[in-house]
Amino acid sequence: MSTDLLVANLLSPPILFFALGLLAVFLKSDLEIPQPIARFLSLYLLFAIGFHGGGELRHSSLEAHVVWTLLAAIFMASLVPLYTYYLARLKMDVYNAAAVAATYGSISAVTFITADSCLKAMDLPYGGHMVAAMALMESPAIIIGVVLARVYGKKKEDSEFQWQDVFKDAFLNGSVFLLMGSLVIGYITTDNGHQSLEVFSKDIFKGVLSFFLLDMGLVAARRFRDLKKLGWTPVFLGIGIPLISATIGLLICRLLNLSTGDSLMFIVLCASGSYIAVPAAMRLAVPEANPSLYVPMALAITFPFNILIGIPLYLKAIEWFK
Amino acid sequence: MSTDLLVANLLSPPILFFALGLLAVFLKSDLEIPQPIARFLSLYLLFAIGFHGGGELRHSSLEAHVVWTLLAAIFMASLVPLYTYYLARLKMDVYNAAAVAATYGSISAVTFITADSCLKAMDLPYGGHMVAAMALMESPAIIIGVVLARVYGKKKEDSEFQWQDVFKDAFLNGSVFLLMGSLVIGYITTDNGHQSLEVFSKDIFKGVLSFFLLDMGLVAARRFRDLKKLGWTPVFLGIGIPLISATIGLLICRLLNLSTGDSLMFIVLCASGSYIAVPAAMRLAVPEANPSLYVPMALAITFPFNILIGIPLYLKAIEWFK
Amino acid sequence: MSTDLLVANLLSPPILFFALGLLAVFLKSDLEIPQPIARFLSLYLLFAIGFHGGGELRHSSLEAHVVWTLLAAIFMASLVPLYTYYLARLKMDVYNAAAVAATYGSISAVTFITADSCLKAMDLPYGGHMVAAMALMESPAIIIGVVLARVYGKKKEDSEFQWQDVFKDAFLNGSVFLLMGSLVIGYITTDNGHQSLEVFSKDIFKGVLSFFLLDMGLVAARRFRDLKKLGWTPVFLGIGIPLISATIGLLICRLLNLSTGDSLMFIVLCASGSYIAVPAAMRLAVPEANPSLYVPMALAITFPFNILIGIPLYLKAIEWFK
Amino acid sequence: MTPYKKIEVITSAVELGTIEKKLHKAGITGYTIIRDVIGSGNRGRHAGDELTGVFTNVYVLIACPPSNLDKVVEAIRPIIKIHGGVCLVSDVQSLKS
Amino acid sequence: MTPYKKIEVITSAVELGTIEKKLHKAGITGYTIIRDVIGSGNRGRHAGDELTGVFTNVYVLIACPPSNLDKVVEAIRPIIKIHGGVCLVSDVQSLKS
Amino acid sequence: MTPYKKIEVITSAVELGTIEKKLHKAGITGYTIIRDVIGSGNRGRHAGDELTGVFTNVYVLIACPPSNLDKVVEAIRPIIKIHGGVCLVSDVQSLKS
Ligand SMILES: Nc1ncnc2c1ncn2[C@@H]1O[C@H](COP(=O)(O)O)[C@@H](O)[C@H]1O
Ligand SMILES: Nc1ncnc2c1ncn2[C@@H]1O[C@H](COP(=O)(O)O)[C@@H](O)[C@H]1O
Ligand SMILES: Nc1ncnc2c1ncn2[C@@H]1O[C@H](COP(=O)(O)O)[C@@H](O)[C@H]1O
Ligand code: NA
Ligand code: NA
Ligand code: NA
Repeated sequence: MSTDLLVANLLSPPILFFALGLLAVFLKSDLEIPQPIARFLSLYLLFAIGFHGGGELRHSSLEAHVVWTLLAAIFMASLVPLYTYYLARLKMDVYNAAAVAATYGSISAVTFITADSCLKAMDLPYGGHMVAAMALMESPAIIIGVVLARVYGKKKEDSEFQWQDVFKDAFLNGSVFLLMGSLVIGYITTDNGHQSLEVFSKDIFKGVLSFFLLDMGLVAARRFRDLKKLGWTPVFLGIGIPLISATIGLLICRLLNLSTGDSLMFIVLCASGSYIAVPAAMRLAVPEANPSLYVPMALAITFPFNILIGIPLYLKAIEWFK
Repeated sequence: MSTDLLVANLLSPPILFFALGLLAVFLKSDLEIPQPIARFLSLYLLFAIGFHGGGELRHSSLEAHVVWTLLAAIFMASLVPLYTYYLARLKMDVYNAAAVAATYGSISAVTFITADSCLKAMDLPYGGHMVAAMALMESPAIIIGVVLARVYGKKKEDSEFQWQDVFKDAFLNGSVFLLMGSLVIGYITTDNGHQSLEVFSKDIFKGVLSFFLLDMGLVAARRFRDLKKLGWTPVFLGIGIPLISATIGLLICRLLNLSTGDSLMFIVLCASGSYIAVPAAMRLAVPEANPSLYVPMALAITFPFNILIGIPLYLKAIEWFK
Repeated sequence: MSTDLLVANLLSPPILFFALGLLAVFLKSDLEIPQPIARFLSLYLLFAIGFHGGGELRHSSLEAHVVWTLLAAIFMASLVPLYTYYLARLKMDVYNAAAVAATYGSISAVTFITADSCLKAMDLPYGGHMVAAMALMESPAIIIGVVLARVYGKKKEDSEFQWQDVFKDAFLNGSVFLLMGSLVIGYITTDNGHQSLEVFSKDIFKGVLSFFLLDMGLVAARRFRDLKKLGWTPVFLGIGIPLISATIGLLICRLLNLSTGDSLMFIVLCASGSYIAVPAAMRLAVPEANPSLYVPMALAITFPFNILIGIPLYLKAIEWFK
Repeated sequence: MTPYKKIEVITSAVELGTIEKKLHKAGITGYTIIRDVIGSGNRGRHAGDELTGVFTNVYVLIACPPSNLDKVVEAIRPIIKIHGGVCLVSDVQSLKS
Repeated sequence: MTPYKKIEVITSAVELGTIEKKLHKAGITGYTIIRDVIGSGNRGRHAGDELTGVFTNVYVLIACPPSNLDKVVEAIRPIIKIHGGVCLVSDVQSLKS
Repeated sequence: MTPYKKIEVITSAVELGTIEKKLHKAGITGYTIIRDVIGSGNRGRHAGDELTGVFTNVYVLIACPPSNLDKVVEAIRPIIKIHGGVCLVSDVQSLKS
């Protein structure tokens, strides 16, 4: 069954369009998605996933396992950056290690959404609270990354730095805010409201995702160039860290006895790295770190790894562990 | 029932996303909708509302009450700017008063569309000719505003000014033109044509509206800043003028014995102010007026007032008067 | 029946919106579709037509007539530029004639898509391999055009020119690549994959096409100005060449005994001219040619001719010849 | 290389049509336009977020021989006067093409 | 025409907020911003394709009387120092509006 | 502040790849690009509305030490000659970063 799964995942339109995007860059095609469009598609995806998550939360009672899952999510969002920092520190300076830590402590919404598509294709449900878990996991690692950089970094006078800016970037950046907001709106709006947005937020969802992944393929492949100069370190870390995080995540899922769907989502959150919210925040708060290192790691190594191999792999592991 | 109505309106996704947009700015989130997207969404809404209005016009015979309604629309579009001018003149110079007059004489398509969503949610129909009324009400106030500015303003030699430019801006600006054009196309195309656009123009409509209102919330909230420097005048006028216009509109609706749906749409047209077509035209024809005054009035005061409180209020008034 | 056909075509929303776009420019309205949106809509159309073509290819066996049709497509893509060059050369210099040759040898995807809409409205099917034919016909003419320019043009030393760039522009430009890629993806993805993209790629298709044609109308009309300075030559060539190519195409269709649907698509490919892929390639490889000549010819003459008159005309000719 | 004058104009986007018309009237056919420019000046911040050109600016760059400078400046002056913005003139060397 | 200084700043787009804040603090309220600018410099190519402002630049043009030059340069200097980019100063003539 | 040369190039957008390639070949790695620029010149109006880069321009700004000026100009000259556009050179002061 597991090869079936891998093949089914690889043959789904979103993944194929991602591959097409990679191919376009490798063949030097001038295919390009206009940037305002790409940003809009990503806003749409956050909006739709949040809105639906909220809708499903309404129909689920706030049971103990929901609370436990959310707590576990926050726990992992704080743990991952710590061991990531020390691992990365073996090969990088303080600032870059801190940025990498923040990157992997936070999450990638598109990986989550791709996993959602994959579960839907197999009729495996997952709880709306996993979307809340995603929203909760975006920010803590940013704070931790900045703390690490300031604790271990050179002490310096800089009147520029302000903690309140860091908190604003962590908790109120556009993607966290839209996701959270849509979740809340999905929760409080009426059934009527959900019905009226059905086609827009559900039926065209996978098509939009396919188009967006086409752009992700283009962007990820362009970032490979940056990696070439950096040797094998980013590759090892970019696959190794997700695997470690996925393993710990899997243990927690067993501990909490989560369903297959919830487990996959939880593991995907642990194993994915942020390339939207974190880089923007790090560029401001830890300008010494080199974005041409940590962005490509998350975008050109971890993201493709997760959506091509990771998701089926994690699924198999979940079933094997049951 | 009226509180129900207010709550149902407030809990509908478009309104909630508008609120989310406001909140984003107040919390200083960096959430942003790319501008080409926002412009496209607004074009889409005009296209869809026009196309459907045209489609419904085909199935309604051109009865007397339709003609009377359209005449009443033109009448109100000419009356509103006149009393608005004299009211505004109490607190502003000639040029700003003229611009405010043009603003409130013209209409806000998005307010109309939000009212449409609200009626749809309650299964209250309205006639396709109300869309024609909207199209007819956009332009006259622009001409009247410019006339007021030139009659009461300082006489000056300016070789730049040309009436033909004003007429072009009034009747052929992009939004009026697209609305009118879509109305005509909706009228003359075949049933087959309507069917083939069903999903695009109808099923995803409310989703697009929600997204657009998210942007409107962002834009409106950013404009609050402009208002802070201006004291309470814009607030009083921005709520007072719509209430006056709505009252007169209501009387006309009773006089013409319009249905509940038609009445709401008519009143909403009277009570709303333009923040797209009018500012662009005024900036060119009355450059002495300050757009940081009349745009925020329409956008940050009247628009939120109308969609949050106005629509349910007008509905209640219509029923009460029946 | 033929006037019915013409009228039905003219009253379909896509054509009416194209006309609205033309009208907007003639009346000097400032209606404008933001450019990133227009580019996105064009990518969407290529994506959707390719994806569906691929899907239909899966269900058709690779019969002899498919192979023959594809070979005929390549043949026409090589023949059209040759006679077009000699025709154009009567009135133009070598470089412009070569660019015109490339333009008419290649194809216009939007004309193809409009013909698809038209066939769908009449419930006439056509084979998925016609999409493959389209993809195959985009590039050869570009190569031939450049060869013509270099063979007949002034010999010059220019270290800039590189054949490999020409091939890259011909076979890997964004639109060819996306069309080909979507075709392949549509072919290899699962039925499940097709189902999940149904609404996005099929149900909203005609609406997106209408919007895109609105933009095409705007763009085409703006290009009329360029033509004014050039007299009647572009008009004669812009209608004459498609008619010649359509006639030859029709003969080939009879020879291969293609169905009505396949025939229309084949003829439309022969008779249409490229205004996206070719100009970009020619601007680089034959900079001596004037884009203000060959772009408007394809865009402002041939394209409107084909979608307004050509498609119904070709259909009638196909039936008459049967 | 020829000595040229570079004129940079930044003003409200709604004025673009007028500027182009005036330049053409003055016989100036070489200029470059950057749209969707934002900024801040005497009339407050122009953030480009208004769904209309009212709070957006446009940047126009004109390179011309020194002898044409006056024509350009006279074409631009009334626009800046009425609608605000800036007009900056500087000396450049133009690569004769 | 008055002699003015033109200051052009190109740096990472994420710094735009800081730049505006600093200019306002220095009392400079006239400036123009071009967003979505890309480029190449010591930190590699900024291609503007990252779904985030991290690899995009911003261009800020400030025209001011020569007496304000120092204030502007001092406001900009630390940003360029920490975040990279360029700051170019030149002489222009401003059309008094 | 160091004396620098500023080179501004405006030409057809399709040439951007070539320009970047040539600059890199000449050892110039610092430059800034503004895309989607429109304009008017000897080849008519470039309105940027063609669904293709053919009628759109690109603006490239290169700041370099005076000693590099010739290298840059020689890299740009053939492009302007074949594809049209302008290339303007001026003196600036660069804030040493
Ligand atoms: N001193 C300046 N330096 C650069 N740009 C300016 C300056 N003053 C005004 N601008 C630009 O011109 C626009 C209109 O200026 P104003 O009419 O003064 O509000 C502003 O939004 C800026 O983009
Ligand atoms: N010499 C230069 N000329 C023009 N722009 C430059 C130059 N150096 C850097 N830049 C711009 O500043 C950005 C950041 O520079 P850097 O921090 O050196 O990578 C680059 O992406 C360019 O857009
Ligand atoms: N004198 C000029 N000043 C500013 N920009 C120019 C000038 N001449 C040409 N350009 C720009 O260069 C582009 C190509 O010029 P051309 O090849 O002369 O048509 C034009 O579309 C303008 O954007
Ligand atoms: Na993670
Ligand atoms: Na009104
Ligand atoms: Na052809």
